[in-house]
Amino acid sequence: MIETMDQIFVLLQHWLMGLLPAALQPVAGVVLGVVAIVCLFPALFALTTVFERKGLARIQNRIGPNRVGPLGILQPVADGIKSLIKEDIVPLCADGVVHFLAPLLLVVAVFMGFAVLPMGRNMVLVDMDAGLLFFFAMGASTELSVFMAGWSSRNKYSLLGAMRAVAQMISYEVPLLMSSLSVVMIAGSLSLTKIVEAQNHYTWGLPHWYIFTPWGLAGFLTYAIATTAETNRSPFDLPEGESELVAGYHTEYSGFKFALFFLGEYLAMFSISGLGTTLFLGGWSAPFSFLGWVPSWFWFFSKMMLSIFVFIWMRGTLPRLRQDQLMNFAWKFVLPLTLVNLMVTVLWRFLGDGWQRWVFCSAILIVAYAGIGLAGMRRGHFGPRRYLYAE
Amino acid sequence: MNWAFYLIAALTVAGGLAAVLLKNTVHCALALTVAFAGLALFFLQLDAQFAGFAQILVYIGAVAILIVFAILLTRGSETPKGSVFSRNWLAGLAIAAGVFAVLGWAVLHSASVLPHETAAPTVTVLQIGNALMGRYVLPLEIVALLLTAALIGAVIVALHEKEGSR
Amino acid sequence: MMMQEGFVTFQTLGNGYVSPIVFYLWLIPALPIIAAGVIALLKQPKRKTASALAIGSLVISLFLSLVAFIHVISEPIMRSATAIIHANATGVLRETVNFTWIQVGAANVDLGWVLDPLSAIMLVMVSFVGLLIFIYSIGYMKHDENFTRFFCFMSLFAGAMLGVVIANSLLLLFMCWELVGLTSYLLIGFWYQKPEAAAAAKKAFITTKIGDVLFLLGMVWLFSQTGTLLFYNHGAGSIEAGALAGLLAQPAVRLGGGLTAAGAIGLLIFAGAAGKSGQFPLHVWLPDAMEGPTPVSSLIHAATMVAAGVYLIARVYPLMAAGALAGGTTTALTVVTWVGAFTAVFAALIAVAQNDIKRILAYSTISQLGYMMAGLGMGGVAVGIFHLITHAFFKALLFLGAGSVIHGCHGEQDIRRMGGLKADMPLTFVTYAIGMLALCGFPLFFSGFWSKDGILEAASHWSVARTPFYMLVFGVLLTAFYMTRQVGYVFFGYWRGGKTAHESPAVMTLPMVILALFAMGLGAIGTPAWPWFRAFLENRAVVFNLHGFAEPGLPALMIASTIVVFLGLGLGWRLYCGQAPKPEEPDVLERAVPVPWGWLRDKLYVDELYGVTVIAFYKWWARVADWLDRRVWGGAVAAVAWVFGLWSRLNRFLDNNVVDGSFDKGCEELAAGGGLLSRAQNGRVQTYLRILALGVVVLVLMLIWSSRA
Amino acid sequence: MTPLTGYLIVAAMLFSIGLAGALTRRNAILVLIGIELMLNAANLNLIAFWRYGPHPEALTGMMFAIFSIAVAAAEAAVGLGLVIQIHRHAHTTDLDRMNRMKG
Repeated sequence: MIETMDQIFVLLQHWLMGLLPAALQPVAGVVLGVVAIVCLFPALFALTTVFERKGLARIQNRIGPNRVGPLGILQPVADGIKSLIKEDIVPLCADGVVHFLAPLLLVVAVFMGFAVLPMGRNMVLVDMDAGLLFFFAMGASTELSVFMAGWSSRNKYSLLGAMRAVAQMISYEVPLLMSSLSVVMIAGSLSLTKIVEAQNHYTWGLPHWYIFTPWGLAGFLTYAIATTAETNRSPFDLPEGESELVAGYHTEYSGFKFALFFLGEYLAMFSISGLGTTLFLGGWSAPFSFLGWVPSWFWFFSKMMLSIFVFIWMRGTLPRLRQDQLMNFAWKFVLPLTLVNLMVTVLWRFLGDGWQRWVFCSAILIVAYAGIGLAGMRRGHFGPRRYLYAE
Repeated sequence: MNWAFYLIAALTVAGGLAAVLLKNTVHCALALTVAFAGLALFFLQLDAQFAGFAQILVYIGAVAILIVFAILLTRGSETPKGSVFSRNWLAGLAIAAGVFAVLGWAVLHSASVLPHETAAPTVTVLQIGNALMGRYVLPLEIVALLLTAALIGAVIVALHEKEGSR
Repeated sequence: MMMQEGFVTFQTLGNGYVSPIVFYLWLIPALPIIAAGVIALLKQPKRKTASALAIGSLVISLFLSLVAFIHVISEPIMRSATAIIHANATGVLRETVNFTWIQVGAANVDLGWVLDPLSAIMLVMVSFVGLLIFIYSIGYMKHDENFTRFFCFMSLFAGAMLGVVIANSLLLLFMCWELVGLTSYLLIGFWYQKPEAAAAAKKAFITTKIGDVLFLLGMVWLFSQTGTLLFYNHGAGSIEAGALAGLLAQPAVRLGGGLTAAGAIGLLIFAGAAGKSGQFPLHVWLPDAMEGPTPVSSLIHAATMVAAGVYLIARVYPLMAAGALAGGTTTALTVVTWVGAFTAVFAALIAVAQNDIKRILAYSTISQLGYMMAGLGMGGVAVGIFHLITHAFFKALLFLGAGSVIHGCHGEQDIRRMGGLKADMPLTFVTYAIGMLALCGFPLFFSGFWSKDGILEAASHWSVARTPFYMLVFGVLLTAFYMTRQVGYVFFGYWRGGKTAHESPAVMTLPMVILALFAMGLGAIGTPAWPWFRAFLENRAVVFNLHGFAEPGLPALMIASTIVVFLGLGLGWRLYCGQAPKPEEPDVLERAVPVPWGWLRDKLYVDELYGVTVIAFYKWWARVADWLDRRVWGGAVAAVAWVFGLWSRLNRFLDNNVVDGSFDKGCEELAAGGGLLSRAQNGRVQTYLRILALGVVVLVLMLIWSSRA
Repeated sequence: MTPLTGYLIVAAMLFSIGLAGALTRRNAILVLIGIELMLNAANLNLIAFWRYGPHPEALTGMMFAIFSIAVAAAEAAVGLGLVIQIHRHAHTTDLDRMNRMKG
């Protein structure tokens, strides 16, 4: 029974495949998986929007949407209908083809990333040997669509927003990759399923998740920071800053294309949270060995939603940064820390199994965090802006 | 030689052609990314998964972005009024055609001695990693050095000199 | 890749277990080096942080060194309890940790560290003396604005020196050796605003590099012969029996004069050691190195770095001693002995006529290093290293005392402008006197006596010649004499300087007191009655036995050396104490024997000799090259130009008179051709690319055509 | 036509297209785009020869391609940096107008 619950989606897929002739089965399997992902995550997106609005409302001491359906739970349906029937406005001088392709490319690239995420035991669409690389390759493609959207709108705010977004995403992609690399070094594989397997062990009932190691914790912190910037979420949401850029690169989009951007943004959040869960939080493995009977997909999705909650929480709490602060933070704080963390991971790898590696690695990381942090806090670093490159 | 090959080849060549023929520079850059993507698909078809993903990550994720940044920074994003081709474009075209003729002729004439269909090699990322860290560790280090040097060099070259500092 | 296993190979005698202290021995040098790195990042005003980091790291290193030392002492007891000692009756407890650094083809370049009695005692000595001098430096460098930089360099030096000590690979040793040389350069030139300091730093660097080049040659030779640079590697190391047998068994490289390949490599390595340890003829840099701050002179140029050469010879002693002749000595060791003995007397002679307080000590250091080398050559590792250890303590003490005197006299270094300081600086005087007596070898209560006696005893038994013995005894006399002269000038008589002197702060005197205690007490571990030190190095049991004094010849030797010491002291006292001349007047001895005194005062003209030989040769060579450039090559160019000039003049003549009409036409043609050609050089990238592509086409066509033909 | 021939022909086409672009366009950035195409064509050749060569398990061609990708990234960075600097200096990216060595 436990086994069946755990594998219920896999069994379902196989049952459906069994209804088809043998020649079509492989194709059908893939199609089923794709359909599942394409249906599931937009649904999650819809749910998340209403949760976000209600959560933000709670933080701001309001009630939030409560008119459509019980407790406002049907609000996304209303939103969806609205965006579908709204007029699709394309600016007169916009570059039509590029303007049209940009949201599509974004959503497609983001959806591709889900293909390699293991969402439960045996629940991965393509178990790729270089899964992590694939994920990042797809993530890198989204930058281009953001640029396309901003440039093709022929609007200076859009263009500025796009440039900001691309610069920010490129800058934070480096620490994102670097902090993931330490996991790769320890797990010895780029395959996400293998990374989860490597964490699915227990000592005294506690899991071997990488977040429970000094380098894993440090890596997770930098990963989380980079993730927030990569998905343009608050406090790094300046590409969309309403007060400065009138919503940035998607200013000139309306109707369903705008909804696609919105969807793409949330899907990126899901996928990158899912990756973080896989890399550091043990993926679909249970947090205690005695909870092993709970289906694995449940753990994956609860961990992912927990990360989403943290995103919402941060959005409700933190103010927005300035562009130069953002760049300084990426190159002068996060990147050095990830580099230190890489070296610590090497040390961890070769120090053997004793207690020494805990002491050494923790000590080095604490010293590095404190040192770089103190140096960054120093007066003058976050002072008034100097226009170095503006003409 | 299946339909996938022809499809990808058509995509890639079309992307490449568009990249050199279109008037608007940004369109050229975007067409170039199409060609890059086609090449990545070729790499996947050739069982070089790692190289394919690296191609996407490096070319689409970094080089294409660099190119569009450079276009915007040099104010080249507007469609130019006059000719986009240089004065001697005919000579250039002739030479390029000559090169293609010679290369194609050479390839077709040596088709008989080229190796035929072989079994797909199974290359895991682990093997690539071991090769990179073992046999190819020296080139790897040199490339790392080169990239560092290029990073610093590009920053210095592109760094704006303040007026009067010279 | 074999990353999981076999990253580090553990090799120990015994049952293959590596005790943690050996495994973490690398921390001892690493900590000061890390501290140096952190200090380097600090800003200049962070004085407290810098000194605290440097001293803190060295305290931990000292603690670890002591743990290692106790480990080495206690291990034989444990081993004999478990009867493993019988399995290794040959000897010395030696634990190593080796690992492969790089792989070049089939050859591995290994690095590693070793813990044996030799490295253990050196670790304790270096970190302890270093720590005291670090503490002293807080006081001495108090007013210097580059305090932070000073501690950075010092810390780096301490780490590198400890690295030299624990290295189990000639390569690792060489790396640390060069690092030590670098810090020495940096610290000599610490006050680089002074031209003398900058020149001295360059001189030190270049002179020691001459030795290091030969060292490198020896190292390469050794690697080519044995395929490894590890000292000890479970029987496969380069100075263990197997490799040595291989080195000796090669008749092809058996050189003249009984010199084997092992000996020749040893001599090349000795050249490096001679450079670092200031042995004649490469000693010239050491006196000039006194331009650095006094704690530097004390730590680097008296106690540790210059002793590194001696340590190196002790480390590769099996190589030097391999294939001993009948008399128990080898050509290599004979050379070492002669160089050492000559340096000992030579430097002592010069020291007699110097007037700079630190220069006297510098020549004394050279002389004592000569003693150590001679001791190594004649008596083996224990004799030389014992003198190294005792010397480190009392010479560091003397330098610190000299620093205290200089500090007290407001930067004055000329002993003729001092005097009567025993009343102004009592604590400095007492500790300095102790150091001086230890250096002279004052009988019984001072460590120098016992260690120097060991060397003299070894010299008296030496099978090759008696001359070194007499040279060394003469050196003892000179040592006692010049030290008494210095003390007489500085502490006795009346004050001849300007501003009155003052005693130094406690942070400076305390290290001196501690060092003084060691300068006296350390002799107790190496007396003939209780030769604990030798036993420790050679891993033998030691018993207290008063009959040790009664060995044949020993009492007579001790009495003789005592007499010589007293003779020197008495002479010095008679001539200098209480009646030292005024600064303007000539020295007492100078009045008596002006001509030889002048030679000695001018350091026996070695620098001048180099000036007129080596340096002059290079200058001449540079001039020759310059002349060749100007005259020969330049002349050739001028000649060609002239010929062409002539030719063109002829042309003009012809043109003007004969072919004027057709010439204009030709000119136009030429101009057109040039214009045509210049199109190819129009600075357009695309043109170049076009030509390149055409070239490709042509090449491919040629390739196909040639393969068809 | 064997598969290898097909890939080689496509690579030759891409190379020639890139060359044509590099030879005929005015804009320096577009010349760089052409060069990138040529490099990519070479990469395709490397991978194709590796795949159909006698020793695919030796990974030589693959490694060559990976290093070539890395070097091309460096080349693009430096090249575009130069173009930007030239634009600052001469206010043009037109190669036909960039024929003087004197600033």
